[in-house]
Amino acid sequence: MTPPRSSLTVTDLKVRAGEGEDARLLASLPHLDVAAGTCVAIVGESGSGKSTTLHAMLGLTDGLAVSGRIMVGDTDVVTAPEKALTTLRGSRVALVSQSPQSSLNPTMRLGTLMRRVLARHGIRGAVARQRADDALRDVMLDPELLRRYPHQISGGQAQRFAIALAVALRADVVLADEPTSALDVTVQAAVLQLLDRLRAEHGIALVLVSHDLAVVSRIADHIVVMRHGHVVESGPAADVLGAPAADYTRELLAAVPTLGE
Amino acid sequence: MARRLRLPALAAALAACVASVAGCASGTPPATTALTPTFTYSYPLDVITDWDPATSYSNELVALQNVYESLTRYDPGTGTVKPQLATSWSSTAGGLTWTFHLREGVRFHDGNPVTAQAAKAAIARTIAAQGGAAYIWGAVSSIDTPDPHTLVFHLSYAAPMDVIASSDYGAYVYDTAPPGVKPGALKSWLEAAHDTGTGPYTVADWNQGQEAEVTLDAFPGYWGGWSGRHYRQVVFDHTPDVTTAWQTLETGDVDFRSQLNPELFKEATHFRALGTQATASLQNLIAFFNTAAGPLTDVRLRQAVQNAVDYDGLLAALHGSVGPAQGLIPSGLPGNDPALTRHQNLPLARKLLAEAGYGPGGRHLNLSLTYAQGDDAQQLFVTLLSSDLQALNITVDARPMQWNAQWAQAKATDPAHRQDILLMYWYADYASAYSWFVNLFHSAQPVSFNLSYLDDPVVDKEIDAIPQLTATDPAAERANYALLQRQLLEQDAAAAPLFVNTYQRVYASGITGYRDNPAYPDVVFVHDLEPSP
Amino acid sequence: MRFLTQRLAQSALVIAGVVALTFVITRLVPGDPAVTYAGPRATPAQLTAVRRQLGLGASLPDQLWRYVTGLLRGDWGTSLHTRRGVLTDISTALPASLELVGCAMVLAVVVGVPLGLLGAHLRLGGGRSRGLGRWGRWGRWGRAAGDGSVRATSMLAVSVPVFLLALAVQNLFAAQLGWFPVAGEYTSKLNQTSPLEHLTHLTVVDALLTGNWPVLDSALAHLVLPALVMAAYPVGVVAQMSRAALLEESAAPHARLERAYGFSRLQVLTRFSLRPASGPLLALLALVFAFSLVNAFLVEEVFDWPGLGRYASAAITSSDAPAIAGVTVVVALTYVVTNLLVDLTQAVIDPRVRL
Amino acid sequence: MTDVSPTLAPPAPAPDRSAPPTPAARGGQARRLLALARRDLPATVGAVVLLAIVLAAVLAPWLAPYPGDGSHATHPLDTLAGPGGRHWFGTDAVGRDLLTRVMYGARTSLTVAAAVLTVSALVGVPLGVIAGYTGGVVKDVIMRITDVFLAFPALLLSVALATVLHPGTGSAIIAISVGWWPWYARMACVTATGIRSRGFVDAARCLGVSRIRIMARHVLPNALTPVLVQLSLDAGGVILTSAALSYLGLGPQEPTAEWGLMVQQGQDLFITDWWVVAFPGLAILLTAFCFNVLGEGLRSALDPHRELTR
Repeated sequence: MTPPRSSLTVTDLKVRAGEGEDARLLASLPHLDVAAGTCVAIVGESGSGKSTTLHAMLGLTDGLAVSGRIMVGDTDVVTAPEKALTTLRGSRVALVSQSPQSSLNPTMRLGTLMRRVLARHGIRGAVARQRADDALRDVMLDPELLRRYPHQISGGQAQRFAIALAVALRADVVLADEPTSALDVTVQAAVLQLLDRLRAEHGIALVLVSHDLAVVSRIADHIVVMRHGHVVESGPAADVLGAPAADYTRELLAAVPTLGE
Repeated sequence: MARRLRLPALAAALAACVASVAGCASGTPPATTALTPTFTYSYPLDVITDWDPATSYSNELVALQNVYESLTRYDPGTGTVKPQLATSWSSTAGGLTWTFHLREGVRFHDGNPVTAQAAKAAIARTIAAQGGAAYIWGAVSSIDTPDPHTLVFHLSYAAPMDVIASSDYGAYVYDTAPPGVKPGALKSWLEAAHDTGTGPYTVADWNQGQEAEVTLDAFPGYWGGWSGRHYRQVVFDHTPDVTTAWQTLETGDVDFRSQLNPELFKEATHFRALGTQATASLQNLIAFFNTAAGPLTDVRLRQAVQNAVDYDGLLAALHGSVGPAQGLIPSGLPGNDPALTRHQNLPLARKLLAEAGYGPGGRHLNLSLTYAQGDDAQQLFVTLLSSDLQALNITVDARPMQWNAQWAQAKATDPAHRQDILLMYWYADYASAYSWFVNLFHSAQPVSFNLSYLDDPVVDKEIDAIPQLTATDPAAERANYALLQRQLLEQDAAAAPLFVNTYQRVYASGITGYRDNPAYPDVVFVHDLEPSP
Repeated sequence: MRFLTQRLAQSALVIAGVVALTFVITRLVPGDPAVTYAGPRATPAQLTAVRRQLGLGASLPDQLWRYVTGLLRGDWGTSLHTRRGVLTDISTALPASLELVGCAMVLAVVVGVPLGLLGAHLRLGGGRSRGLGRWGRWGRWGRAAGDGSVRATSMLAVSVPVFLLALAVQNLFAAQLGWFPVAGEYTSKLNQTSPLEHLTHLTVVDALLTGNWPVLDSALAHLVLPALVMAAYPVGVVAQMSRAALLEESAAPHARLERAYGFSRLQVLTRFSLRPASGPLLALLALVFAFSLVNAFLVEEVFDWPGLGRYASAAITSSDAPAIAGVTVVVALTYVVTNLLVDLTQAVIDPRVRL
Repeated sequence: MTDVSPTLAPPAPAPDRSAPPTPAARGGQARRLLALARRDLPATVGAVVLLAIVLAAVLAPWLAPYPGDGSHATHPLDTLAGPGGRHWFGTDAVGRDLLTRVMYGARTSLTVAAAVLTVSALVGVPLGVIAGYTGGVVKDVIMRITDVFLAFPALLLSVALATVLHPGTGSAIIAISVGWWPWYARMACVTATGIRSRGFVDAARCLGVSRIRIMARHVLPNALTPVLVQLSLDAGGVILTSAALSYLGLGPQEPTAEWGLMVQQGQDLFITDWWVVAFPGLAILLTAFCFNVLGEGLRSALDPHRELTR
């Protein structure tokens, strides 16, 4: 029996701003392993370094110094040349970002965006159309939506569409940056459910970043709690939620009003 | 980068074409030599302000002198007049009767023959129009035409008709009844860029406000003929900008420029491809003081301003483009008096101002002044004058204007709207000083060119006496000029002559036969030119 | 649709204001227009007739009414210095100016936008390899220098007095080096050998349409210097503005998503950010277009270009009120209409804007 | 959006982001300014050069080699001397020292710029604040009027007006101001509209503070920050506009030393005596450039949001 395939492995990651003496540590993550079909959540308040960590996984840390290793399959995101990264982004690691509507180019029909993104990764013509249709069906969106502009759809639809992009590209790893924080509570649940289902169905390695333990508690297999750029606690979701080791985690748990209601 | 496109073949073809047309039209043998296509004259101002040869009195002379001709033409070399449409003339009865014999076989551009009747009709129409330089015919009481080629003037007082007939303005002989033009419609027909002259060129095209403003075509039937080398066409470019004029000369796009600036003229003398000619003109710049309204009604203030002008500094600063003003009359004309040359006298100016209650320590004086927009020499004078007057507690409020606006303001019905000082060039219409006096200082209502607004019956009487003296008593004439100039410049201090222009012509050195004739300011008699082959 | 009506109404209101303001200004012009118009040799009777013809005797509201109805009928008065209808004058002068301004605007877009793009790209650290490699530090300096020179150049272009640039360029490239003609629209002598037929009064276009190659050649040579001078300011402004707009756009959330889907920085700028950034750019172009028309006043003066500017400066020096009013109204109208067009175009570019 | 034409088109107003300034915030701005001096080299250099220009202008009567040439003196025997030991910048067509003229020209240009900006701000800002704060019909009327003025490019309106007025320094100031104030009115209006809905204004209103008092004490000071930044950005534009006006002969007249006028008078001599045009022309360029660089620097320093676009 082989261990489950690791889609994303992070070792000794350190992200710093500035150089030399002035360097300020923004995030450090000693170790993280995300297996295909599992969900790891990184939790922390704003400024804890969780988003920086996420962006480091995409190699999108403009002007920051990154050390350590971030392996996506055989590629080390930290040292890979930009050209390799642009291929890797989207096709293997996809991002679902925080504010769904403003993350979509306002002057572009959704279909155009989908087509361009697919074309960027060499998927064109009938294949691309097929992929797009399948992905939309997967996230339960009407293909008619492709004719619309971002401002003509709801937040939930926008987030589903963003997820559909990841699905259409068949990304191994999906990085979801606060995917629900800008959505209504009812929609939140649906989007989380969707992410959870896709993880299971497509074997996606899902990294979920959130400040909200309540959100995380629903789908995460493994939880990393960060504060001030450092990992405070890391462990299987049940352990972290059930028997938090760090005081900070307990504070976070106490701040979740919806639990038990 | 190809700037100029020379198309020799096409040009030659066109020239041949014109030559054959010439042959057919005039019945004379076709010109044997191919005409050089075009003579381009670069002129800093709008060329045409008036197309009517009767009333024309401005820039258009540079074109019209090539289109129209008069009975005689003044020759500055000999100081005498030469035949033009008249081949010979004589006077009897102490200058009261003048008989001119017209050249035979001459035709107007419209095909009508030039007869004594036609010439009489033209002069009569000019006199009747009462515009422009019609005053030159003031002595004429009647004109007889005993035969088709003899014209007899009967004068009410003796006057030098041969010289008068060479006038740059108002002396043109033109057809007053061109075929197909209704008698009353001549003026408006002319204003549409038509002509009825006898000259070597005829008006072909007029584009008001355009760079290439006027085009003249050779008149095939010109009595002077087209044998030898001549230009087929004359184009007058309106080029206000000196830099442009300079470059077009350099590249050969332009063949002649009436005036650059002293610095560029100096530069041009070093250019092999350019010919230069500097000639003392009969044109001077005069500052007119408003004697009828405003502060300068006080003669002491006028005299003060006269004395404050730095005449010698002005000459120095203009670097050889002007000569000293010796009274009102430029050198080269009878009546010119070098003793009338003025120099700056600041102590006197200060004294005069003090007497009038102005000057340093006295009241502050504000004088308005108008001058020609774009005229560097005038602008330079204004700066120097302002500088000198400021030291005398006088502020000059100077405004550069286009001539029409400047003149309109000078003639404003309300004298309060007129300027205190006005700068204007003046030149003789025929080789006599009379023009300066009768036009500039004789009283006139409504205001015309008497821009000092002087209204002095004594002066008027002296001026009215001049023509008679010119024809009968040259010594008395000169004495009269001396008297008038002392009266006008010293007693009345109505004006201050500032300098006499030196014409600084620049032209393509390939041209031969060009000689500046200051009696016809800025005019190039293109038919006289011989282009390089 | 409501937006469109509202926008049209607003434009109409502004145009009415423009006409009223122009009327007020021109009534204040010094000198007696009748005297200027009637010419130096007019008799008092002629003057009275001219006064009546020009409507100078009437009351102010009456004059305003005549002026407005005249404008609507295409009777814009008679120029005091050319003695032709102002509208006729403008209709021949405006195309010449538009030729210059048009070239300037094309250059503004063709040169200014790529410059701004380059600046933004360098500013964003485009084209570097990741991390501080062996050349990283130098690369950063190089990029800073590159962006810096884009900014400095565009700043210089908007700071240079256009008449100085015109004079300098004219003296260097025309008078001294002789590479280009000093002034004018085309060599006037060509009118003898190959007269130009006027269709649109845009010389280059007319020459092209009628196949008049000598004139076309000459017109193009004459066009180069004034067009370049006219373009300096628009290019500078557009470069500055497009750089800023692109930077702002590339900080927008969608830019990160686009990069996260594998587009390079430059691709994000050109394929995704340019279009949303072009809204403000277009508004700017409308503004610059109108200002260029006025800049033409200065450039045409230097290059003796027979356009609206030279017409205007001749009108100014001869206190030609109808001509000044005509030019003012035309430029303001052009501006209002351009703005309207820009608003409509923005609706096409940016789907969020609805008519 | 940034950098709309400092020259002829004052930028469209920035959306208001300023909080009501507290003393601490002002201190913060001062600190930011200091930090800027270290960090933003171009702006600092611009400021230093401008300071030198201002000093040269103010001290011209003492610093200029031939102070008399700045106003009325002429030297017809010493015309068009090239740049050299006695005259660093050469002399003009009436023999005046060009260095002196250029220094005195700085006085004229800076005076005109300061006057235009002051007048425009004094007219435009109050109108804009009233419009923005009052809203409704008042706002509509005021803003439609500014729209009419804004439909004329600034230079066009100035040219048309200067034609009517008797040319001179004063009329140049008036002519340019007439085309300039609407920008400030519009900007102040946008800011005031934003401030109107803020809590502290509501609070003041509830306390029964009069409208005028609210406008003067609360709305106006807040509307000023963006206007001040804009003023520094516009100074270069005003310098260029006034130079253009003078170049057209509609500005100050001889013997006032004015850069645009000097260029216009010297242009025919450019081929033979380049210095007559070059030095006054470069003075305009340098001054406008420094103002633009400084204005840019100030804008980014006082408006941290724009940090990125620098």
